[in-house]
Amino acid sequence: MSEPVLELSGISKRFGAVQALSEVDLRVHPGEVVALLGDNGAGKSTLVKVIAGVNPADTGEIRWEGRPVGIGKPSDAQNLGIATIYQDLALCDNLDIVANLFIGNERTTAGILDELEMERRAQELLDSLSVRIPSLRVPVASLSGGQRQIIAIARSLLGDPKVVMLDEPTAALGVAQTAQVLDLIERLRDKGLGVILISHNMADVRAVADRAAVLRLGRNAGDFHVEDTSYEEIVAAITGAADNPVARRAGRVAVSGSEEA
Amino acid sequence: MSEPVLELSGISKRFGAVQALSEVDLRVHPGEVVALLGDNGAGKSTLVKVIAGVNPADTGEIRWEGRPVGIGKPSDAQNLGIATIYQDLALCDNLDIVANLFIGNERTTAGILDELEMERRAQELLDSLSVRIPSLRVPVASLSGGQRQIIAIARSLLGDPKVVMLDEPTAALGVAQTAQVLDLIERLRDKGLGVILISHNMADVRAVADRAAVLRLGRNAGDFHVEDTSYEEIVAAITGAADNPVARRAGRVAVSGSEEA
Amino acid sequence: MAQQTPVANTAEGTRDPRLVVDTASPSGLLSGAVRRIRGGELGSLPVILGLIVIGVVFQSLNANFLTPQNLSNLAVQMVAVGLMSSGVIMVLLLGEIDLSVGSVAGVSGVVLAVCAVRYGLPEIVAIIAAVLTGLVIGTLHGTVFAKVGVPAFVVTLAGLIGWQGAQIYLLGSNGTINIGYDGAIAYLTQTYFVPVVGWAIGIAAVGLYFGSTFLGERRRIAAGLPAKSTAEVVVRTVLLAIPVFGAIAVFNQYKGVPLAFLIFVGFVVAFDLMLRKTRYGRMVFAVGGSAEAARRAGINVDLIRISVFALASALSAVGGILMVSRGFAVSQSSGGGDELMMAIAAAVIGGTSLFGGRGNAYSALLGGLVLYAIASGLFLLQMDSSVRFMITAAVLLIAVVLDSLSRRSRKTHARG
Amino acid sequence: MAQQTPVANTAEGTRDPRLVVDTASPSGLLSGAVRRIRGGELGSLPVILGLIVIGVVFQSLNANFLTPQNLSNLAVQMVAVGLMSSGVIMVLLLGEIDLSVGSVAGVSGVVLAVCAVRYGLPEIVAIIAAVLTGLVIGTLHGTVFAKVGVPAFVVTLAGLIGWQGAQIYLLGSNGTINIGYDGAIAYLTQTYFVPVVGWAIGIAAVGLYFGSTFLGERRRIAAGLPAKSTAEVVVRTVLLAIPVFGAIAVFNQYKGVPLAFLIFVGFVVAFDLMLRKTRYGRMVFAVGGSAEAARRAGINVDLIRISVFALASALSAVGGILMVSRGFAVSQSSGGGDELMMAIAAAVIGGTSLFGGRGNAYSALLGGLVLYAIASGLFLLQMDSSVRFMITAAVLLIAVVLDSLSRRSRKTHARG
Amino acid sequence: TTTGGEAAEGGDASVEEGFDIGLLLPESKTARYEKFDRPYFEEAVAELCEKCEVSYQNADQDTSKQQSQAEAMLTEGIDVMVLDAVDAEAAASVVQQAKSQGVPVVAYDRLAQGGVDYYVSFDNQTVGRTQGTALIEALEAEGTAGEGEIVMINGSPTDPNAADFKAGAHEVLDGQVEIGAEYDTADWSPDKAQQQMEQAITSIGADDITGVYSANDGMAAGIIAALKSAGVEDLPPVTGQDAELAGIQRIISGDQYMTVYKAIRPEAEVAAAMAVAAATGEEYEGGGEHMLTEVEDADGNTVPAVLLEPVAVTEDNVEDTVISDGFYSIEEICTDAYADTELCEQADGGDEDEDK
Ligand SMILES: Nc1ncnc2c1ncn2[C@@H]1O[C@H](COP(=O)(O)OP(=O)(O)OP(=O)(O)O)[C@@H](O)[C@H]1O
Ligand SMILES: Nc1ncnc2c1ncn2[C@@H]1O[C@H](COP(=O)(O)OP(=O)(O)OP(=O)(O)O)[C@@H](O)[C@H]1O
Ligand SMILES: O[C@@H]1[C@@H](O)[C@H](O)OC[C@H]1O
Ligand SMILES: [Mg+2]
Ligand SMILES: [Mg+2]
Repeated sequence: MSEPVLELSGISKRFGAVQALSEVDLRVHPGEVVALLGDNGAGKSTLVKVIAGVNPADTGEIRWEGRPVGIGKPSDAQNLGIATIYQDLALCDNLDIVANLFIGNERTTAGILDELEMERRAQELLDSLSVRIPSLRVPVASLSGGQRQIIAIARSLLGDPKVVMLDEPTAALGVAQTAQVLDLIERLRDKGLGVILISHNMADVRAVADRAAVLRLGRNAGDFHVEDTSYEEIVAAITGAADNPVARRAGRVAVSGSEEA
Repeated sequence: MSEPVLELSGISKRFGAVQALSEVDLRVHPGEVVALLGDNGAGKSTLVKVIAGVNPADTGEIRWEGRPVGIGKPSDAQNLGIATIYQDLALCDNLDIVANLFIGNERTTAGILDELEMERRAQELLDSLSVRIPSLRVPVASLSGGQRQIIAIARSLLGDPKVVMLDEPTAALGVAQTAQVLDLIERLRDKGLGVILISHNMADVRAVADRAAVLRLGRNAGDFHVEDTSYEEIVAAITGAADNPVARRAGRVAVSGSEEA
Repeated sequence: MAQQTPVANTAEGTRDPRLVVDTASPSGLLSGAVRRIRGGELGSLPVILGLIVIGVVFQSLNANFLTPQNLSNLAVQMVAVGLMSSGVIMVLLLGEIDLSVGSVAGVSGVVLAVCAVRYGLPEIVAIIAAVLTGLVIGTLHGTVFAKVGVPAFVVTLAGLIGWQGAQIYLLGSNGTINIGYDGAIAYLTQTYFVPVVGWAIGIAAVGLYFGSTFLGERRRIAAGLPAKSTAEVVVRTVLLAIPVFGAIAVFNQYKGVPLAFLIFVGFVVAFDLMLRKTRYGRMVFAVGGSAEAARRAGINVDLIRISVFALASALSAVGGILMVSRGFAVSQSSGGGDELMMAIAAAVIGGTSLFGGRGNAYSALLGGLVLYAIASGLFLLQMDSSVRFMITAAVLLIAVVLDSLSRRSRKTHARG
Repeated sequence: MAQQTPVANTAEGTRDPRLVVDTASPSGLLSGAVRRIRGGELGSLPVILGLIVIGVVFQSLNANFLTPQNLSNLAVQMVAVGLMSSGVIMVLLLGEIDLSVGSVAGVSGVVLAVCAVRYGLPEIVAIIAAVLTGLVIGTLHGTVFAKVGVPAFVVTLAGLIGWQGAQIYLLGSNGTINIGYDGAIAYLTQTYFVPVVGWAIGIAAVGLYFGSTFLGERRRIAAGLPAKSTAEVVVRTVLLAIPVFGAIAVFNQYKGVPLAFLIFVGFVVAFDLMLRKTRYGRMVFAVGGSAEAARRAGINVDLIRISVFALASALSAVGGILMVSRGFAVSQSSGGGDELMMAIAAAVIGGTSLFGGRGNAYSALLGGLVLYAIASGLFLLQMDSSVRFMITAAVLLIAVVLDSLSRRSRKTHARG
Repeated sequence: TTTGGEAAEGGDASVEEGFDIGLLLPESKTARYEKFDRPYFEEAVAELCEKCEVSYQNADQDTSKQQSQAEAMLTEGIDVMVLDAVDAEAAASVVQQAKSQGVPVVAYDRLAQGGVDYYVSFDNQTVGRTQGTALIEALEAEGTAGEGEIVMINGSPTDPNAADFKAGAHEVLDGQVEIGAEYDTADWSPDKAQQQMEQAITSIGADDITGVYSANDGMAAGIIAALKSAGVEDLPPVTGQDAELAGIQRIISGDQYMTVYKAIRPEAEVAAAMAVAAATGEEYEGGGEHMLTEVEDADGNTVPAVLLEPVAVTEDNVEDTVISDGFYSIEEICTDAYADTELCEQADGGDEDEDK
């Protein structure tokens, strides 16, 4: 297999009294979709923020295309070519949709913002994600949860990243938009990008991910090839026990959409 | 069937230039789980907020146990017996978990907050939802997305409601926690409560909902008995067309967890 | 038993069917405006109404209130504080506060006078030195705030006290320095343009507005984006032309358009363009809306913060220069009066939020007009200062009540 | 090809294994404290360190700084502004601001003097009238803010101006009213307790603290909840006892514990308990943290807001009473000096956020001590005002830099 | 507690061993206090008592700050206090505190209540009367008496001295001239004074304003700026107070009519003598031209006092007052901008003569 585009080893991160990550390893190859799985509070978002430079790690090494790099602030990650969609969406509520899409990345002509160009590009992007937004000029504060999510996703596509990290991108999305985002992830993979996908939706994970890395209580708790692994195995790794609420519920409830895969 | 506990008719709501709801009807019977479905921005959360008194309707009627009521502010809804879990979680980031659970509902002895009692009750509740939180005394600002979600859910269980509305309650939850919440919804139904569940996860909806009401662009777009209706039919109602991204994706992708039901 | 409503098969274009659109006809424009007013999207309208109320009330109490002379005086009186207020607005947009504006104006004024009078440097050099003083001070404030993390309130409170000390110290024992009645500094507030120049400036401004708006909307239409109709552009131009030409006509009946006021308006317009049309302005709004989101988007938040504080203090310095120019003197108390309160109040009354991310450059102009019009009217009526204070308070409240009531109807918190 | 790490089978209790726990041993306590300091969770520590630095520096410059007489004076000097600051803290916790504290203190002081001196009412009646004045004013402010929606900044700015007008108006032409050196009002700041009473109060306070904490932790242990160890309770009690007994010892070397200071500390403790231990206090924090979340939880947000403004103005009135008591007089300028700035600055320096939802009642005490200690020290050093201003600014900055640096290391924005 | 009234028994300090004198001044925004009062006082003390130390505080126009400063001084252990009160009436508490510690108090410039031991001053009401009288003289000289209206710009409504100046001026002006507009000026702000003057011009009309009463020089600057900005060529007489350098400069250039010069050196000297006497338990008996009289404070206490005459300074007597007293030197006054005034040209000519 090719060299990993991104490789983390021994990443630890502590918040006050909470050791959120302990000696976590992870690697992503070009053209690979890695699902990062784990229970609530397992440390997934924390790991994403370490990579994105939002909350740099206390210790540990990050290698980018083989060479060690330091990621101390978000622009470091962006300059390497890492695009991130955060779980807490990181939009500016006071700005409108177009402005939010282009924050820190505005198009200008002769020093003046090229609103026309930005609005046109925004319209294209959102159309391609099949989302309906009454007007591109309302502050994002007034958008629905899913609309906000789509804005965040659209934003990451504006640059020309090599690795895209999506932290629960479809959590708030409708069925149509979810399908679009899954298509999108596949397109990104096919273009040779590395993708890190965090999701609690096993169906989505199984649909698009090549590999699944599991975190539990801030530590690595397994690394699976998705195709070879059963749903129950993954859930057991996430919850840390074969006897877990999911299994118990599956035992109780006869038929269920996503659990028989 | 018994008399509906909650019945809405002709609800309309406008935000500035956006007509978010037009003449929407909805009813919920005791012991019934109604799924409220719709695309992003369809108006689901707006409807929930109308019922909860957060953003009262412009026009339309609300009947509670048969008699017309006015819901002008959140405490009106609470007094009727409506508990709400909002999509935008409505937690106070500066307060700790225990304080958030009991906001507006604090336990006191002799005028003094009974922290002991509240902390014990909080611990019980969270244990029953099988969520792991390092300490109950950290500000919720530091919690993970799913942890915050669980706090919001736990809060609604503190009162003694007759109708519970959950706006995308499992969106941020891990597999184990999702299973717990689905169990919880079933327990609520079995206790004779009316439940309104908003979710984009069809598997969850099919697992627990009795009936599904679909909104599209702020209007009623169908009312289904879940058992009798196919996945494709519901998706078509949500997206407004049989030819939609979900169907297209299903056609392209051979195998998929939740889509073959 | 699926009780299904038929799936509508309308050809839905890019327009969302829920969006209520105003037609391009004049009546459509009007009904759109009425709807916006009802919905609380009033913009500057309430403040303008407040100004009209103030004008009518005072004029009915004293016939001199709306004389060209008084209005012309008013326009120059407000300039110094108005400029400080422009700086305050920048800082408020960041969600921070600057308590040092008055002291910075004072110390810069002293630097100006010391350079020009005590050391006899050319006045233009003195002016540059004064502005630089402001710039350096602001950079200092911004750095301590952004890099060390001391709350802006504390940094600028220290500035408020410390720069006042510096001002007294620099003035030395003599207390007041006269700058003389001639020379570049004095002329800043003593110069009035002959009528024709005033009209030329006004026509150029309105024409520029019309031209750029019209062409902009044309380009939007060409790009297939929703755009304002030509009718709307014309109406807006007329709505701009009325106050502009009105003011020029009034000024011309006295001494002409005052240079000082033109400087102020020029700064306001420049800041407005900077805030709305440049990357820098966009970044200021982004940091004010959510510093964390801005940081994650790769914006150098510290740099924005430092630059905004630097700009704010530089503007205060310009305000200080005009303050000295108007009074022909600088003293130990210059800038130490109610300048700070007035500057912040003007910003807030004009519609800039104290909580960051919301506001506009015109607040300084509108809010300053409200405050100085009240003061001017009350001075004309010559009341005991105790009564004057109470009435000022009452008028201040009344002037913003309309705005507040309209804002209340527009709930911004509801989301999701 | 599943490359799986074995699922650990540890018996995980209710404790999260990631939570770093401090052992109950003294060394565990110490290492926990060190860890918290490193992590930036310093609480009031930086301010206390700042105070110590101020004490050492000024004492080394002037041997009179730490004399019982000076410290005793200091304790009484800060009381009036300290009380105003307590009110400001309540308002800041809501995320709002109150600019009227000084004027409200002034007008209440005038009401006090007018009642007691001009109308010869019993002093206790005058005191009640003054407090009621504050209460009514605050209710008015709160109502205009909460119900009409005028920003608190504007409402209280109008208050700042208007109540000063009322103060001058009420005082009439006389300017100043002396209240005499005897009588209830004067005694408020002239009374000092004999040593034994001071000690008794101190012992009672520390004992109460120990008793309630100890029993509280016992109950927690009984309920199976994580609790502080007895060792920690003892250490905390000792840490409280040191300043309390130290202060009493110092006071007793001069005239004894000052009643005025006791009143202030009493208010601070009462407010602390109210904020931390009652539903009302919890609701104030909730509204300050997120008014929308509080509203959705069914809290009557308007009522909380009105009551907080009422309370704040009532506290300002109490501050005004003590201000009059200390000066034996009230004048047109009472409360119109730097009281407002000092009150807000004390709150902020003490660690209360300007942005709502974060802060504590002790800020008024600690912040007030910092400000008045700086002033007192600089008075002892006798400098020109200009130099004094500059040094005040510098010391102010230094006093909060430590706090700011520690806060910086604790990122509160990172979530999710 | 003791109440004010009886003089403190007097100190037992001695000039030989030296002692501490506390000097409390009210504010720093008027130039006089730190430029003149303090140094003159220190010089005078050094003259009378070589080993004495002067502690100095300035209250920045804040009553409670002054009280804290007095407390700090008493902590230091001063033997006598010289108090220029921010608020003479409210200063009773400071006097009270000093006396309860056996420290005698000399009221400086403003008669602090509470039973001080000595008082030296220019009477504030006399200052107002001097200003008023000068204004009327000027009107008569210009032949505009009885015509037009005058504008009165008084000091801060929260400064008790301002009320005294205002009362003194009204005593003279009322009935003699028509007062077209009158304002109290917050903070003695020159900027506010300017705005008020502009409004007065608007409502009265520049031509009808025959004179302006300005309570001090700072405000006179703003008033003159307003007149100049309104295009008034021939300025009406404007009064002032404090003999600020900038005020003197305006006077010699003809923009301002007069200022009230309070000869601070004798005031400081008398205060120093009183302080030394009080501290050493002796009785001050006046000296030279300084007659000891008695005044009564608001509480009815009789206070031995020296009252100095404020002097009206106009263009005509600048040389005989501020210059000959050494208050300002010619060089200080004659900066470039004022080089072509009569006074400076004369002086310049004189210099050149000497050079030759
Ligand atoms: N800024 C912070 N301060 C303190 N603790 C934090 C902070 N950020 C995260 N944590 C803690 O670290 C742990 C991991 O959080 P993280 O957000 O990474 O979880 P997650 O795996 O993304 O969970 P979810 O699936 O619910 O989003 C949690 O216990 C959380 O409380
Ligand atoms: N406070 C508001 N101001 C203006 N527009 C609003 C406001 N709240 C909602 N809207 C608009 O109303 C429409 C419906 O929003 P709503 O939040 O109800 O959607 P939703 O069905 O909950 O979507 P999602 O599944 O994405 O959460 C959206 O177009 C949104 O932009
Ligand atoms: O000398 C004046 C002084 O007495 C007054 O208090 O303040 C203003 C000064 O001009
Ligand atoms: Mg997460
Ligand atoms: Mg929603």
